[in-house]
Amino acid sequence: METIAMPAINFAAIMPETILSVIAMALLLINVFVPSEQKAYLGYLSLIGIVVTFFTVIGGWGTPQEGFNGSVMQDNFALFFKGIFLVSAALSILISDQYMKREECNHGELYPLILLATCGMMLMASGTDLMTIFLGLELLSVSLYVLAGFQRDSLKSNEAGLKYFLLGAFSTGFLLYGMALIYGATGTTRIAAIASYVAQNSLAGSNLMLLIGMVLMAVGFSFKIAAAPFHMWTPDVYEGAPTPMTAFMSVGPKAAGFAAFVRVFVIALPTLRADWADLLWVLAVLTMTVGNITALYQKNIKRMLAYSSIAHAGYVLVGFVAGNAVGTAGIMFYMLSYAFMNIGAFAIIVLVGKKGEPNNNVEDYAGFGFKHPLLAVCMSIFLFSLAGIPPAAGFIGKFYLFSGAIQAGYIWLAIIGVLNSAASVYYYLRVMVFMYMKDPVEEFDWLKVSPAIALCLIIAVAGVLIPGIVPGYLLELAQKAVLL
Amino acid sequence: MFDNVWLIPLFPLIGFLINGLFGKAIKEEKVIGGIGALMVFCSFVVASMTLFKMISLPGHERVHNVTLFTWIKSGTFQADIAFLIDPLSCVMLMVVTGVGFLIHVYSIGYMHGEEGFYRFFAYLNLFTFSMLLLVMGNNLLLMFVGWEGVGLCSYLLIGYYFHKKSAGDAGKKAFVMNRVGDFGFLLGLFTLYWYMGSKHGIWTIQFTELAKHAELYPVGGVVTALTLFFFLGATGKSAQIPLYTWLPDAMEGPTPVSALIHAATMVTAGVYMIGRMNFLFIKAPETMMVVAIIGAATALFAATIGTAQNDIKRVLAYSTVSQLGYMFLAMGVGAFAAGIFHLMTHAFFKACLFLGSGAVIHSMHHALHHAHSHDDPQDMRNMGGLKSKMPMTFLTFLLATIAIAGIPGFAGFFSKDEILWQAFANPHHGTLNFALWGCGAIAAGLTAFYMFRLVFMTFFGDCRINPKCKDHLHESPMVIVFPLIVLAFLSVVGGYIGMPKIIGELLGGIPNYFEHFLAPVFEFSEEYVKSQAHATAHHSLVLEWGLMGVSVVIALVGISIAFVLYIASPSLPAKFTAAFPALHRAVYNKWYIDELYDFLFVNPCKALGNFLWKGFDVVVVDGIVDGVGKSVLGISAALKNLQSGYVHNYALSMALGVVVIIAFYLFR
Amino acid sequence: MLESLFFLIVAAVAVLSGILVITCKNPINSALSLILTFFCVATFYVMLEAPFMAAVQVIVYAGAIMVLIVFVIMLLNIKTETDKRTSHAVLISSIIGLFVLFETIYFLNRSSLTGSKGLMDSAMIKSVGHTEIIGKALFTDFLLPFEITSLLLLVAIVGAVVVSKRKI
Amino acid sequence: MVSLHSYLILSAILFSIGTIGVLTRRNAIVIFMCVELMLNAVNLTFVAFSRYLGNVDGQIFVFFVMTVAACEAAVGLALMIAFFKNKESIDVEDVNLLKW
Repeated sequence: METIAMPAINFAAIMPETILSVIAMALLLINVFVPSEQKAYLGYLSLIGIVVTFFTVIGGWGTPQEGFNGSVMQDNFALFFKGIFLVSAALSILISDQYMKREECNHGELYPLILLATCGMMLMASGTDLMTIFLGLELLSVSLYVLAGFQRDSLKSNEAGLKYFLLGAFSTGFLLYGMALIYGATGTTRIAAIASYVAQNSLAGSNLMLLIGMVLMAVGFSFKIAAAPFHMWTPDVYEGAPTPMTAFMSVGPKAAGFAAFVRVFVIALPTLRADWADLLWVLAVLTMTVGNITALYQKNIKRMLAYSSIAHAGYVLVGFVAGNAVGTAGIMFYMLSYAFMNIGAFAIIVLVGKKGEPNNNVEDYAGFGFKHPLLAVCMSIFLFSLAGIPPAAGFIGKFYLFSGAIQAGYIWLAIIGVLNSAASVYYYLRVMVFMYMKDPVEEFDWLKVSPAIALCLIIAVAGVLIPGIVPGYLLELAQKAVLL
Repeated sequence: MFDNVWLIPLFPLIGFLINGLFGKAIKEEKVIGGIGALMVFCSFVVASMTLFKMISLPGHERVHNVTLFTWIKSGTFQADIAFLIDPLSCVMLMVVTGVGFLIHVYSIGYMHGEEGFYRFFAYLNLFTFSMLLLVMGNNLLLMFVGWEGVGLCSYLLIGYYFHKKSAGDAGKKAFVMNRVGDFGFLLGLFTLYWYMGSKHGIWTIQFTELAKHAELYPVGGVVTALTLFFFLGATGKSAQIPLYTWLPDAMEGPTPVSALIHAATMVTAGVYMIGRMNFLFIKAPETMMVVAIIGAATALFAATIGTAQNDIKRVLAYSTVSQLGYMFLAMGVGAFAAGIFHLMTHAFFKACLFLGSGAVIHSMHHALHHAHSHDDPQDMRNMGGLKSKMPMTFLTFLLATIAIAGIPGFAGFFSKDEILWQAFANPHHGTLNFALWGCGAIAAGLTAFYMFRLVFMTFFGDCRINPKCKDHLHESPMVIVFPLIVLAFLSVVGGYIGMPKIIGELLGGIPNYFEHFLAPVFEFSEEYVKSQAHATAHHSLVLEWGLMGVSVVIALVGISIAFVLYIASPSLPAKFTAAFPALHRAVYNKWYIDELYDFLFVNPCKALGNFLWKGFDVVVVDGIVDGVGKSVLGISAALKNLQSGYVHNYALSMALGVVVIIAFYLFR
Repeated sequence: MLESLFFLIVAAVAVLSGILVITCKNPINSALSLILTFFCVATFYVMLEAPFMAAVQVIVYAGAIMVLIVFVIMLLNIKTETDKRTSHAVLISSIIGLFVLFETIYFLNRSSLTGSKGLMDSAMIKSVGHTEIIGKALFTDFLLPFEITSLLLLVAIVGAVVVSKRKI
Repeated sequence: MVSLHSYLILSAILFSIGTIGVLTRRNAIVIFMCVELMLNAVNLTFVAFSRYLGNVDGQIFVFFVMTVAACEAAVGLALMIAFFKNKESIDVEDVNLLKW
């Protein structure tokens, strides 16, 4: 009997994923012995794991590692995104414990699931094989279905999980069909091989199978990043899911979706650029506009942020359409600053909410600025950053995305983007108006800030302001991580 | 050379941080206000040093870039945290820090005892910081940061009295309208960046770089488009047609805010921006025409509305809009230095007027408060005869009013006359010039009329205030009066540094210092205009003297009408009937003439003013803004309803999306 | 010829049972029809000389997954759907579905197999054995995805427990 | 040998049937079964491509798709059970607490 020649396993290429999954499994075992009121320790352990992983990410910077016969490639692009995932996971974990305790739902499985979801995102970012990317995406999705429905006694949470699951599975069908067609057109699932095969045989343009495969994959990724018209699950799922998990899934999976989206389209299908740029142009405009306009009407703040996250996906798509170094670096910079500002805003929502979160409406923030000035200032900083007002990081990111589009000649797209972000100020401002310009109705006496959330807020504020005032360093990193 | 200029914005920032973070703990008003004012004073000192150093330099060495550090850099794109120190920014620095300092001092007295005193000073310092950033930034992006910052502070300060719903609404309106303008600014920025980069390979947003390549810009075309974008930004920030309605509403804020932000500094940012980019605007004749027309129209239009207002601050607000119109008129006819000159003199006298009105309101408010009266302390119909009660306030107010009315010898005369002359004699707009001059001249007459109407109604005649309150009316404390005196002094003498050439020659060859000082900034535009062949039209001295005479006469007519209507007529009839019963008929006739005046001039004017205010302002402009808002909200509601909560509908939208997209690719 | 005929018959059964899946009122009947479709698909795998895939199809899909589904249907004791969706909703959905079909067939008719050809032909499958080919590929080229599936299954187990368990 | 085209058309038909099912059925479990039908159609495409290209990659992909389907089944059915416990229904028209 002949032996199978094992491929060159390069663990350096999957080091972050390995560490995270090992810690997740260890936590699952430890969980059994931890009494339910002390599950926070699992959170701390997972934070330690994330920090360790973060160091391996930093350590890997600059030395691209390929492994497993080309299934995975840990380059700067992947590493930058891994950083974003780790940041969003860490910040979400920091705000989880207080929320989960309040909702009497602090099951220890939460943390391993977050870590495994992060693992899935990382595989999406570094996968160079359609199978790796697909499985990473499914690992992420399945974890998120569970996390969305994590509050099993809450009907809203159940509903969020179920909706996400049904629609997610539906979109998987399209994504897979797209991958199948790409496979049929090129005979391989390795991204680099697809690119070289398409280039050698000049398949682009006339080959319908390749073209439709591209379209269907775009549909699948668009679902993940919540681009219109595949965005409709977003508000419902975000509203129903436990707030820390909403924070988590509004940032990480979106970034992961973009990472895979960009890698597949830029590396595997550069020859179809003219075709997919058209599609993404329309999607970007539709996404920004629908997200912003619908957000105008929202009273529930979680829902409002959900629509705003749709709009933000649209802005990031602008950078994607641009496709040049500035635009792509803009995507990364923007997703990172989005992680800080959005999770920061959700941290405030966690703090303000009572059990069951009956007070999630904008009106419930009346006079918040007078009762808790410091928290309100934090919230204002996050909202200003989301609205793209300088000197917050959101402004720099948006500026980068749009100037990328302008350099690439997409003037109109940039104009629509700027117009949209001007309109978006209205609904962010409304929260501010309620915080600072209405008399307090409530005393906000139930509100107490746990050290973990305080830490999260400090990190988030720093993460919004520092890159906003001195963005040079981060932008340079993002420049170095560009795939081109 | 100018290495320490970074101190100028730093001081207010420190003040903001101290007051913002610890203000609540400090509690002591004198300390908070002292810190706020001191920080701005420090900036003022550094700015003055910078100015003197600048004056000592020869003309061609007056442009300096002081780079602190690289802010954003990627490939071809670079934006620094860097300051541009040149004569233009020096002038603006002096105005912002100088007038700013006086208003800070004033606020210590004015805001005494207000809830959130520290908040006010923190915002005010933050505003000063942002404004300095706007003025000093050496690239468009940094300028935009300041641009947004001042808008934000303006919003925060307008809504300072948040208990009043109208204040909150006004703040929101200001912010949203400013955002529309900002949108224009960003588009202009992007278009300029893209055009220079893709066409000439010069990816830059730095002013000196852009100016260096000024000859590369084509005349018209894309430059017209991008200057129009920038001008849209300016109309928002500087309250020009059609984005001006927020400014009168912004009077909901405390009066020092109106003086600093909505008269002296922030609203002039649009003028400054055009001055900064003069090399671009001069290459876009169409834009210049639009700027001139909008400026002249706004000047006239706002002045007519000003005649019909009874709220003392609203009169001043419309007056500000109108004066800003003059500045844009100057920009639009290529008289950049004159526009900036008017910006400066306007800062002096308008700040003085606002602060004076604030002193009156302050006093009225206290008096009414003592008497438990609910009369509006800002309504001029409740005032009258305050001359004797508040002599210093009256005197300074009168001086500033004379200055704004354009009486020779005062600051406003020199700057306004220069603008009117340039509007008439400029080589850009051909036959339109006369209309521009006409609008400006009529607006000058109206300005004189409504400003003196304000003075007469407030300080002269019978005291119409509730008798119970009379005794409580008194002069404001020194901390309030002192800034008034300084500003009044400046409104009187401030004009002599920029005397028009013909007057200077008459007085023995005094040059126009101001214009000479600014010359390096506008060098390119001057050269460019000279190089155009048709630019050499020459006008006689007689004509210039004649026009100057006409504008003075118009101003005097305006003042006389105000005098007749608000001082003379109420008292004259009584005297006449008592002393000379025989002349009763003549007195009757006098009345009749008044009625005629009323009928022929005042009433139509008032009616027009009222119509424009209530009809155009409220219905059309606000209507359009509201209408757009409402229809967007309508779409929002419709889209919201699509979000029905049913999985089927979501899946359907996905499937529909797939079908449509594939169909596009198959059948395109 | 015979093979084509056989294909047509099985294909007809697959399509018919597929239609039954979406038309049967009783979810149990739908599930049973789906199992039938899966068997048909397994048959196609055999015809495509992929016997290992056919076996997995029957064992995993028809065996494990469908059993789970049927079990849940019985557990929840749902019989028939009380009322169908409104007819116009069904109509619109069907039209969209038919559009999907139409477009897919449209482009399939206009495209040919352009991918790079590999070495796996009938002779090789017969000589090496299908299972071995799969196994080799799975543990060499696609080792990483294979490892990821282990995480995926772990998540599924943990997730199912977390979501549906009553009390810890 | 039956042509590749026949397999592709057949799987397109199955895929469309699955799509229609997702859009028309109200029972969440049946919707999920329709998704499974779609996935199977894709699997058939993969295997057919794989065979006609003479390249095993497609069949490996199918292998993973099956695993994913199993995982989704486990989690999805658990979510349905949880929902059913709270609402006594798995009709998706009852899944509309979250809207607008």
